[in-house]
Amino acid sequence: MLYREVGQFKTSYAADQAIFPISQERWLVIAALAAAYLVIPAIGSEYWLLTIMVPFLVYALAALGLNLLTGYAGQVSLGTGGFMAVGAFATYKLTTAFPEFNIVFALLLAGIITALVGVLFGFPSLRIKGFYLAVATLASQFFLIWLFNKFPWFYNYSASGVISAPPRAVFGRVYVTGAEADPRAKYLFVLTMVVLLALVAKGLVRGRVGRAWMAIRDMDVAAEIIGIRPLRTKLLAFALSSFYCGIAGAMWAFIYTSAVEASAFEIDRSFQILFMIIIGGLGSILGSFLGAAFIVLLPIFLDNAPRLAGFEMPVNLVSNLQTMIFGALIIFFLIAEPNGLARLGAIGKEKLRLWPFPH
Amino acid sequence: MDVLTAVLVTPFANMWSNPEFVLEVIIGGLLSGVMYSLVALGFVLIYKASGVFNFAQGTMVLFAALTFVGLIEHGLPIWGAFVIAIVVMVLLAVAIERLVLRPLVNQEQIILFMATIGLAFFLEGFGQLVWGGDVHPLDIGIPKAPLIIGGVLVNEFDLVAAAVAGSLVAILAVFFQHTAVGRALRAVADDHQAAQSVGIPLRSIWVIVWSVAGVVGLVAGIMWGSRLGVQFSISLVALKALPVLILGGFTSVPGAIVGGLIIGVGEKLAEVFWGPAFGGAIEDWFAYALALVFLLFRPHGLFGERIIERV
Amino acid sequence: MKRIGDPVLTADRITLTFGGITALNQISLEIRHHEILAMIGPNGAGKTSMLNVINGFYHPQSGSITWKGETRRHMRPYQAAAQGIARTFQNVALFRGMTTLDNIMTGRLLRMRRNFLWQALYFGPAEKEELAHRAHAERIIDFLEIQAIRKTPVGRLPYGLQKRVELGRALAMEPELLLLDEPMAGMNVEEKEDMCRFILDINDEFGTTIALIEHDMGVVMDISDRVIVLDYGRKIADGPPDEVRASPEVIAAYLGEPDQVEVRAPPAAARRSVAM
Amino acid sequence: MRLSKTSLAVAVVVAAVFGLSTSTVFAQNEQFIPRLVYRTGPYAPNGIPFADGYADYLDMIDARDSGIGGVKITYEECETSYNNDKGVECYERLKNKGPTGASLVDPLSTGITYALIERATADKIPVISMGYGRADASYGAVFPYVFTLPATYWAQADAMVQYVGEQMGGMDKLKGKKLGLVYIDIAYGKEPISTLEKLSQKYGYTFVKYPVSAPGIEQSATWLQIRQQRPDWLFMWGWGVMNSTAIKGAASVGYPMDHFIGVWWSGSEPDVVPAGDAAVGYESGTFHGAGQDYPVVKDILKYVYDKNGGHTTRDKVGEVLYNRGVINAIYDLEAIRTAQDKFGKKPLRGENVQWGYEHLDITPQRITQLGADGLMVPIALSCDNHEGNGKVRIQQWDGKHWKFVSDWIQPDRTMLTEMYKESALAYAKEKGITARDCEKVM
Repeated sequence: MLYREVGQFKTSYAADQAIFPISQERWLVIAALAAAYLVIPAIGSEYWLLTIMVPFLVYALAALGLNLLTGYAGQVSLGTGGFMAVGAFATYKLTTAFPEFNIVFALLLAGIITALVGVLFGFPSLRIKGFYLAVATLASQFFLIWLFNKFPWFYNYSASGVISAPPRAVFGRVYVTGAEADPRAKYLFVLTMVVLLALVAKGLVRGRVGRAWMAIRDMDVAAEIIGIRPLRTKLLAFALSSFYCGIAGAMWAFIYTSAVEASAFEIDRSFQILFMIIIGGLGSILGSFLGAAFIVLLPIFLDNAPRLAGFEMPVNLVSNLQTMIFGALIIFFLIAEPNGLARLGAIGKEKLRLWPFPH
Repeated sequence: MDVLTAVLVTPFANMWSNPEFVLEVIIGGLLSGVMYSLVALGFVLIYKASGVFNFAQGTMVLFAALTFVGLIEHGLPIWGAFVIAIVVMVLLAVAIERLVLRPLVNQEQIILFMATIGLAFFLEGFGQLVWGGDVHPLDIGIPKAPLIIGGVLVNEFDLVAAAVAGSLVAILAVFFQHTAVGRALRAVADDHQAAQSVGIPLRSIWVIVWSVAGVVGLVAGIMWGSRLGVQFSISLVALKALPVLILGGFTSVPGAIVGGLIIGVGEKLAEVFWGPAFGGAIEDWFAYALALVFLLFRPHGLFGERIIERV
Repeated sequence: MKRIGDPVLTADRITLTFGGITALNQISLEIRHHEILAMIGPNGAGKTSMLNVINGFYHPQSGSITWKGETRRHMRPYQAAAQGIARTFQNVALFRGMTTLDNIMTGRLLRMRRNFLWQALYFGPAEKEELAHRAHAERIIDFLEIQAIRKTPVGRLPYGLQKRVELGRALAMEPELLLLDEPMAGMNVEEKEDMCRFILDINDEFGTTIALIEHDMGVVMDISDRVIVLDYGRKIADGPPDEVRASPEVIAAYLGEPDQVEVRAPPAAARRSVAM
Repeated sequence: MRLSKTSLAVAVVVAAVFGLSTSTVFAQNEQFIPRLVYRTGPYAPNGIPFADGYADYLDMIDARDSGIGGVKITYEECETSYNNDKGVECYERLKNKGPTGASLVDPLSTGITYALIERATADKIPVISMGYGRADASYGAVFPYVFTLPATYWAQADAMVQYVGEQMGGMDKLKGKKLGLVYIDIAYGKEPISTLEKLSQKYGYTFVKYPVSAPGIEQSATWLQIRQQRPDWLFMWGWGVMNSTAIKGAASVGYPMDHFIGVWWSGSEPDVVPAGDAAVGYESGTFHGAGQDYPVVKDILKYVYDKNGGHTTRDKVGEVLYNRGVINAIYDLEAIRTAQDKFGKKPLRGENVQWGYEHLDITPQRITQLGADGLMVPIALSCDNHEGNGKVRIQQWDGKHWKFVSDWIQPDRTMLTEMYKESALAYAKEKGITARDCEKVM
């Protein structure tokens, strides 16, 4: 009897439209946030915060962005890496050109710049659909990476074309980029950005915009006939998606690795993030996080598993086995639940509601 | 201003001043294109018959090549290694059908696509686990000497590759057009349900298709392998095949060939004559851009079937 | 007795061809304010094509449409929607991934004003707006008696209910002209009766003008104020039900007694034009 | 049912990941070295021999003289697949291991070096980018924890130009000649460009760039251009599959191999073997010898392989990249030894080893003691010189082995020091770093 809607009657549409209509869910989320804000920074080692939590959150944000475009608006894109690169290099140019500029604004501005680029590369989506569009977006991927690699202006004419993050503070002396930044500060900053942006995304997808996207996704012809403008709607999806990816890319470059070259956002990155949303669940905010967890945490775990289990193995053996198991698990999860981990959770919920009665 | 001249004037001036070189570049492009087509073929076969975009094709090429070269290093004669490698690829196809496709039958494209990604990871790890990460030189006695034909340089190896690709396509064409299996394959490609309803066993069809794709992958692997040496990077040739696919259409074998040739010539001309204006190394994104332009006019590729939307 | 007004929509010598096939041939018709107009005719007569022309999905080679006094040559479906023309489809065109409620809410999209920035914040104006429209959607849900399936993904609903939800989505747009393409196809008797009731209620409660396509002659004769008969893309009759029923041409077209109409297999050419 | 199974799987994975801890028990008298290696992925062919050489040398030292100054040397490998973020993960995972934490780190990738420079500086762990990484880090005043010994890409580029001049009988002969650079179009490949451009002004040759888009499996366009423009000499900054492909490309357009010189990462067996006979005559830079007939390498065979140890097969011992791994290990251990002389023969912290590196002085005598005569050249580092004035040599592939074809070449240090300083100070400015005053540091 843990999980019940019974007795929770909605007295207003407002209550029914709330983000988490079921109180248990609400509590679960609050608990998760509390843990993320209080427990993890308290107990997490630097290794944990910087090389597991931060990349996980950044990936989750990028996945979130792609999910808006692919999961909700139904436009498959493989340009994510390229858009992340735009965000990273835009932030770099902004923050080196105007050092007094607060990093938060720099990030948001970079996001907006990325959004514009996204719109630009979104135009073909009016004519091209499905996998053709997916592969077509690769054009933007390759072009953008080439661009940032080729023109020294983007990396301030440094010999090697690598951009590295100058120290920047959110407020006062609280640095979130650069060497002397406290891991906790970095983590909490990323966490806050991601949480806020996730809320925004939630607001978008459950309102008018989200419905328009899903309408286009499910049946673009019918959508047009109830008054949805296809191009506008798709381009809005590209813009917002790119906005998220841009910020993700910027945080990747500035807070996670703190030095990147364009090739850090290579095609593999785009694929990785596409995997995340498919594994996690297309058209699900939660799914973006679950997918990111799967793709980021699982390999790290598999890498360390043998050592933890206490027997030494040559690294190449470990890494090959890891790749194999990872692949096998992807297939296993797809067979278990093709609609992604989020759906898995939903099913679990339904079962819980019925529990202890089977039907 | 000078950017404009560099883009709009200089390239054509260079072309005009040296037509022989242009011809050379075009031929070089055609021959590279053939190598792309070899890889693209595998994608097309599987997509045609099972509607699956097989992300693992590149890894299958690598896996096949590794198996082949590995067997040769264990002292088998080339033909022996070839036969066994084919057997291995067939077994692989059976396993894939049983373990991946069958449980996921009637799922959406994107899910099957994702499954093939899992497959790619698995094969990547497995191949390196069995054969190691070293580079394996592969020489099956294809001559590599440069030939100068009327002042135009052609590489013997590329000619052989072209011949191989050509005959491969010819064989496939015959296979599709004039055999019972081929007819069944085309039926399945047209409409799964209908095909099943007339009693075509979908599963065995899939096994056959994946086997054929595996063999095509093996051939591609051998050609690329004897060019680059068999090593992990071979799996990356898949990226060269994608623009060919969208340009030619996912569902068309001739499309894969023509697409390959167009991409090959296009990217080489761009690299050689326009590259300098942009600081070079533009051929990768140019190939995709080129494909994109074609798509804007033919949203389903040059030879792809177009889907009519009805309300 | 309700009052039928002046024409709201006039189609003037519409001709529409696909390749060699003429789907609509010089068709002129008018839809009058507050009436229920039925379009009948064998499959492939061009009924659906006519609806598609009216809400801008097809663009006729010649002829013009005048809607509320304004004549237009070319327009996109979403413009038609913006001008108050809603429709349902022969084969249900719902958003299968979304719930009944969401599907109906999509019908409100045009009337929602807050842009995505407000949406992003959600709380405040966007929420207020959302709730106002939710209330409207709920009224429609009550009206169509589909409260029970409010939160069910439409993909899981039986055909009859799907048709009802689709009607709901069209209603949510508060259209002035409602185009229904075979609203009762594939329904059993009770479902048909419900649907008839809804159509009549919509017509007099909301005063919506309705043009529908239907094969069931019984239904047509009962509910429609006026009937137009198409055959092979040509208009062969136009008038009150009884009159049309008597028209020899119609009888010829249907080869047989009008009150038990069998749907004939359409000629190949016609079938093609339907498929477009 | 199926659901509960999968959700269980998820639970297990997540739980296990979070249960993952990085602390383990150590013997107290150990010096720990984290090993970032890549034995899988696209660059494995080059990564494997290097990692083997390094590991074998450490094993040999522990077997022969039971560690350095009585302190046992332990190491743990971590697979990066030449992938930057995995490299960062490996570094963070291993940096606190051992009784004193990581003594130093060899990123073994220019990309990873860039990603580690700041972290390692903050953690006070020296980054040893031996013959790769960012050249301007040689200016130790700005990069206290980064070392570029024995020579940087810039130094090598200069040495190559000197070699070419020498081949043509005098630097003045370079005037009006055409020098080409075939490079992989990523950060690493672009390193030498600034130097070669600077030198083109000095010697009056024309400098032509031929970028190849990574990973470099398709180069026909590039080689058609080269055939057309016929540069007199051709340098290559390539990596992995690009190298062998380029050598074949050169052969396919009939470019003279002995005028085609690769960077030292383009001059090892995996680069030439796949090209077969086409590669005969191809040349490359290097900063150490190849082959087995050096006492130190013989010792590895004696103390490791004769005792059925070793990470590879006997015949691979002595390959170029294998020996390079050995050299890297020698440098690291020598630095630790130097530090021990000051801080005592006990496990040392990163900052101690940093001191050891800044005072590293490998004299000819020392090289003899190490049994590395001819294998390596003397170097001496200091606070502001983290490169140590290493020399460069050109080697040639005869189809079986790499053979030296030049003497040791000393790059133009005055010019390079200026370039390092200029670039490093620009970096310092951007980062708001104040350079150390090396007069005060002792």
